[in-house]
Amino acid sequence: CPTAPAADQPLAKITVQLDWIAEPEHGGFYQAQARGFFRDAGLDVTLLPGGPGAFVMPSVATGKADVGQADSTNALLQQGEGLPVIQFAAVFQDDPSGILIHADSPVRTFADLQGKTIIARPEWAFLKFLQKKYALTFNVVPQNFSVAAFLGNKSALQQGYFIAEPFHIVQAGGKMPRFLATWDAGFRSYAVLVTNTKFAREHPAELRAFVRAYVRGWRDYLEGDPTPAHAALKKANPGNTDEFMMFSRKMLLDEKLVTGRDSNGGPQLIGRLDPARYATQISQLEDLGILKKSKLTPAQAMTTEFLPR
Amino acid sequence: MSVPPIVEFHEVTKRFGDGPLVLDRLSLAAQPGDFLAVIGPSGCGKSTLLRLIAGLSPVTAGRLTVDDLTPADAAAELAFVFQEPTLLPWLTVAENVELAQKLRGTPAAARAATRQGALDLVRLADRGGAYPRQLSGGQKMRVSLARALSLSPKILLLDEPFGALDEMTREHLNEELLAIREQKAWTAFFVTHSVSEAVFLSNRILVMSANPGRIHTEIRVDLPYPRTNDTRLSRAYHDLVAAGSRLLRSVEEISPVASRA
Amino acid sequence: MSVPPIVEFHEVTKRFGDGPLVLDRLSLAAQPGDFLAVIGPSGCGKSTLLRLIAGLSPVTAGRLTVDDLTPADAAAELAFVFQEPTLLPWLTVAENVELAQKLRGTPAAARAATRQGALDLVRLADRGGAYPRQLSGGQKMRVSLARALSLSPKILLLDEPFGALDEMTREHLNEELLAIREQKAWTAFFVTHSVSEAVFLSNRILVMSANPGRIHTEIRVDLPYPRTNDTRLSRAYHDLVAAGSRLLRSVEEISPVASRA
Amino acid sequence: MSRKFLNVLLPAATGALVIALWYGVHFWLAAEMRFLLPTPDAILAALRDNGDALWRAALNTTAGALLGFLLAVVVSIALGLGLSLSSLVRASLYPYLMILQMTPIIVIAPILVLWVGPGLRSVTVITFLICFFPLVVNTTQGLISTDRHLVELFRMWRATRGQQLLHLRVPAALPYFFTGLRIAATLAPIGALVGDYTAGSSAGDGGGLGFSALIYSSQAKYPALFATAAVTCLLGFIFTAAVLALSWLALHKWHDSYERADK
Amino acid sequence: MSRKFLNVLLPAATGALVIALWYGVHFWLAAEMRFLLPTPDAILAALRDNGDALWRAALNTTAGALLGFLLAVVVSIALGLGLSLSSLVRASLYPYLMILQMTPIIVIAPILVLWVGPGLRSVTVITFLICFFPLVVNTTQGLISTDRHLVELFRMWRATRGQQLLHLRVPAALPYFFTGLRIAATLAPIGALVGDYTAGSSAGDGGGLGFSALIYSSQAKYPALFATAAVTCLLGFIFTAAVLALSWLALHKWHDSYERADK
Ligand SMILES: Nc1ncnc2c1ncn2[C@@H]1O[C@H](COP(=O)(O)OP(=O)(O)OP(=O)(O)O)[C@@H](O)[C@H]1O
Ligand SMILES: Nc1ncnc2c1ncn2[C@@H]1O[C@H](COP(=O)(O)OP(=O)(O)OP(=O)(O)O)[C@@H](O)[C@H]1O
Ligand SMILES: [Mg+2]
Ligand SMILES: [Mg+2]
Repeated sequence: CPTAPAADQPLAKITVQLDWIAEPEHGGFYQAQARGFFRDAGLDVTLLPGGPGAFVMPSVATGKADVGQADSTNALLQQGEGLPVIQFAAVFQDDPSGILIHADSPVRTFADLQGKTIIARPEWAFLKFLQKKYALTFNVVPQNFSVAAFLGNKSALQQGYFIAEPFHIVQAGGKMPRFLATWDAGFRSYAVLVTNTKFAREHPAELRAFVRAYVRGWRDYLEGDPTPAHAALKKANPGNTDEFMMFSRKMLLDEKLVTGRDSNGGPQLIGRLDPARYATQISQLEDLGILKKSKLTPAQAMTTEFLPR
Repeated sequence: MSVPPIVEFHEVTKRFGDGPLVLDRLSLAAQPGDFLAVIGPSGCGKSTLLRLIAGLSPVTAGRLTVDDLTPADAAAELAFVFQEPTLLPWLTVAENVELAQKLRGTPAAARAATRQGALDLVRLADRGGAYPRQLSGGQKMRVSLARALSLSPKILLLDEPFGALDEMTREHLNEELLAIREQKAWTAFFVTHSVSEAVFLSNRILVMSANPGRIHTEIRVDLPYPRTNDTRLSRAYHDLVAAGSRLLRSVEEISPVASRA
Repeated sequence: MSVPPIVEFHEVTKRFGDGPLVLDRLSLAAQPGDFLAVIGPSGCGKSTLLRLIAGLSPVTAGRLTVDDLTPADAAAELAFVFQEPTLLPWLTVAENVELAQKLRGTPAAARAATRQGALDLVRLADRGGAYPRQLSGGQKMRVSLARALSLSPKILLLDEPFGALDEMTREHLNEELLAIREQKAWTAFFVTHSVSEAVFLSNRILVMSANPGRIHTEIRVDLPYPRTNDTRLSRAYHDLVAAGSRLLRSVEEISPVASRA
Repeated sequence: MSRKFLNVLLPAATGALVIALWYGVHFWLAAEMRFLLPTPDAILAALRDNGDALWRAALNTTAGALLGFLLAVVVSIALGLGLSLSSLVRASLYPYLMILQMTPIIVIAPILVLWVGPGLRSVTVITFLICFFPLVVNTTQGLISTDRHLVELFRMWRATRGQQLLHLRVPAALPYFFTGLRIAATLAPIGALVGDYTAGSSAGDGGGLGFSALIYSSQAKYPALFATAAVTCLLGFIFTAAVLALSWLALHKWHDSYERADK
Repeated sequence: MSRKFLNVLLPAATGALVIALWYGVHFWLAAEMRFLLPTPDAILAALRDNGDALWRAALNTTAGALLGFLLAVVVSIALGLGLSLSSLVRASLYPYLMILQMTPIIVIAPILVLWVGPGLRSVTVITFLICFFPLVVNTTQGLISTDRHLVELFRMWRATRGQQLLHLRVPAALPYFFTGLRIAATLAPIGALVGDYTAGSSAGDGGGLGFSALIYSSQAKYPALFATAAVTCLLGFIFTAAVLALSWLALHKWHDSYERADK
């Protein structure tokens, strides 16, 4: 149980740079904020919605934001370039980015991607991983945060955030797409929270309190009544309709993104990071040649220090 | 007269926008082969008169026919030497002279011959390769003239072509002009400030008065062509020049110059 | 002489780039108050001579001093009426005339008075509000002249200012010019093609020959100032005009015009 | 048919043609592709439905566009004046201006966002970066294209450099300058939009049109996306109309591009 | 000091100054910000290390930039000719050209990818869309700014419209046209880069400079990102040098902007 702050003690300020505009993927934050969990933990948390120009890692690295949301793969690559940032908690146990496939497409497995065109962010490391692991060649066309190209082409394959894009596709008159998940290929990227090393050094107590409140927020959002978060999300981004938010939340639950898909999954895993998985990820990225060999160890990349004991 | 006039003004009035009257009910008929000199005070409408004939500016009222058509429709071939030298700055002298013929599709060899002849005439045969900005003022005017002559036009409009030239070049060109006229039967309108030049060249002199522009008097010049240096020494010539000068002076006195200040 | 020359050419040579010689070792001294007329065939270098004095173009060899300094450094106030009217198209006639004084910081009231006087002089008082493109050729030249006169310069460079004007306006302006000269002691270089105009206005006439440009002869005009219409009727005047014309003719005959074709 | 009548008719006819063509293409498209090009009426409906949100976004973007545009004008005039001094100065500075123009926004954006902060300030700078180059190039070219006879006149009057600029080079450069201004007026709203979605912030005021475009695009709300584009265009038209009016005021009395046959 | 010497010295001095300033800013930045602005030597090193990849990317982008640029030139000339016909035509068409310029690429990109296919073709079209407007505006302005006396001359010669264009309006428009061309030459590489990262394709050899920029940016490889920008700039310099050479050839003999004091 969090220690109640003394009434006279000022709240510690923490600024969070989100990776995208406010959506249910940030449900943990908004529920914790709306229910006052952060405040209870003695924190005054500001949530900065993102977008394609959020520049989460540079913001955190330079201290413009104290905490940021990112995916662990990109975070590792940037840490490999020396950005003074450390990953300290999980948002999702597996990154929900995957490949969306039309319901009636003949593509069923990763091997079927051979020779195809995939609409995706060119910087997405998973693509390289697939090419190497399955000896595939395919063509990449940039994804511009839009499902138009997917909708307009019956044979399109597109990178998508599984908890959001399918909803828009269905809304626009498409069929619910299928999904090739990164984890099925053995590419286990987290969605994570990062902070800069200086902040981690100087504010361990606040970070610990922060993670606890955040985990509590997620749990409350997923297990309890999501209404407070949804009201706040709608306020931050009027594009969040109730249907959309319920859809996203359902996907989070169904795919056990927050609590973990593995056998050990469950509420106790919320926010947890596994150094062993990091070791695997680092060696995978080294094998792909996009992370320089022996530049980074799991201990440099992440810490479990701030996770609830 | 049996031959219809090639240029006919019938009560032609001209004003620019809502400005003052520039030409006031002007009537005039030029027969084919006429060499009309136009003299008159600065700003009386001489250039405007030529521009109307060329169809560069519409008449405000009245009727103006060229070759029995409106100036815009007239098929008569015109050449105009503007008061200010109007050369294409990106072409050399030779190219400037040849251009109009090139547009007509004259073959290169023929063009070159005509061009050479015209430049010889204005004594600029050696400057064919120069660009306009390398020429003196008088040289530019001479190029303009060469260009006009090389067109063998039916109607030649000359707006003070020799104003920027020294007397001798001027006389030389006057004589050349008349020599060409013996072969090509163009009709010429020739604006000048020199009464003697007007008398030497033309068979009719229009003396204009200003504000508004009107034809005050027409002087018939009955000196026989071809005219030579001897003409300049003749009694008749001198009398005409004297009469012209007197007329011009009287015209300027009646023209209310700068009266609306 | 005790007074130092205000403009002095010493063996001045001029060529453009690697073109032919334009001025060839030309020497000349103008005393303050001199009214020098420059006559000569088209292209002989008259405009170039004036441009050298104005410092618009550097001499190729020799020494040219204006007020004992190089033309570029000379503090002497110059006014130049270019051979082609050079008006700012975005200013009205009045604004064009006033501009140079405005740049000097003359107060508006004084400027307006000067401008009005100058425009009256060239008989364009009523066209102050017109834009240059609404003027006739002669009107534009007169505006240029008005602008130059309104500057009360120490040295006045006039490049055929009256070429585009009818005789009467021309004579009127000639007389005005001399009248002003009585009050303001400028030194004038006056390019003209009219020998009679040169004789009427100047105390010295430079007769130039061409290719390359040289001063062939200088004619002293010892007619007394002020000169009036009576001057034009005097014997001495006529003799000088006749002599000048003869000289000009001879000069043109020796000038190898278009010889390098 | 009177000229005045034609002056209204022809643009209207072209407009009608474009709209007809638009519908034509829409229905010519395979049914499942049609959503990509919503019909004008659908766009109008979206404009109405999202009126409030678009209005707020447009205000944000207008602020960025206007500030960036004005900054570009001021800086371009200053730079143009400097560059017009001599070909030496041009050779020395021009490459660096080009670099400024050619550096991709995605390279600059993080620096900008971290330095000047996201939102209006970054949007203004990005708009500036997108607008200024055509203006500088046109202004400079205008300033160095002055008629040499007029330049000589000023030299003879011993006009100071400043006077020569003010009274000669600047007015003579106006036709070029306004050409550049017309380009910049068109680039400003789109620049602000790009700025908004690379460095904008949805914090506080909910971002500008760039953010709206991004969100509508990601949510596949095409009519609303096109409505956003339409608002951007409208903004550009307003800017351009202002520039054209200024240009007319400055030039119609004397410049050949406004010359009409006399009547 | 001789003029020739200055001609080399001053640009070199400016270059040195810019580099010094660059280092200055780099080290003036708080240590944790420095990675955002890598030093020139770090960029050079990255250029060397990623030489092969950048070279391949540059070739791809060059193809798009060149094709888009040429397309823009051809289309702009055609449009400029059309627009110069009368103010009526301008009033009728100009707004639609503005719309083309102002519609955000993110609206157009999906349509483009579906219609013309991703990769070179889309990149070309996007480059074209980014380049063409300044060219059209400048070309048109040039074509309508012809000296009216020369126009009258041609009218009197009863020159056909085509002849008037070819022999009069076009040469007279060249100074404006080349001004537009210089802007377009600078926009072409950056346009191709934007095109690449919105509608490019990795087919064949892995995309162009836009892909590289995205990847380096997302991986925080800032020196490599700046190296990519440097390559883009280099491309722009090459384009511009070509344009300046052409402009010199076409204008130096007669246009006042190339006028020098005689000696
Ligand atoms: N910028 C220039 N470049 C090359 N040659 C030039 C230049 N300016 C003048 N010239 C040449 O120098 C010579 C003298 O020219 P200038 O203008 O002085 O003659 P001018 O005596 O004034 O003739 P005009 O009476 O015809 O005006 C001419 O042959 C002319 O072609
Ligand atoms: N485009 C125009 N707009 C308004 N007024 C004009 C225009 N063109 C000429 N004018 C006026 O019309 C009158 C006649 O001009 P025009 O050029 O015909 O005179 P001109 O007889 O040729 O004089 P000059 O001997 O000085 O050349 C002048 O008063 C002039 O100011
Ligand atoms: Mg006239
Ligand atoms: Mg001359």
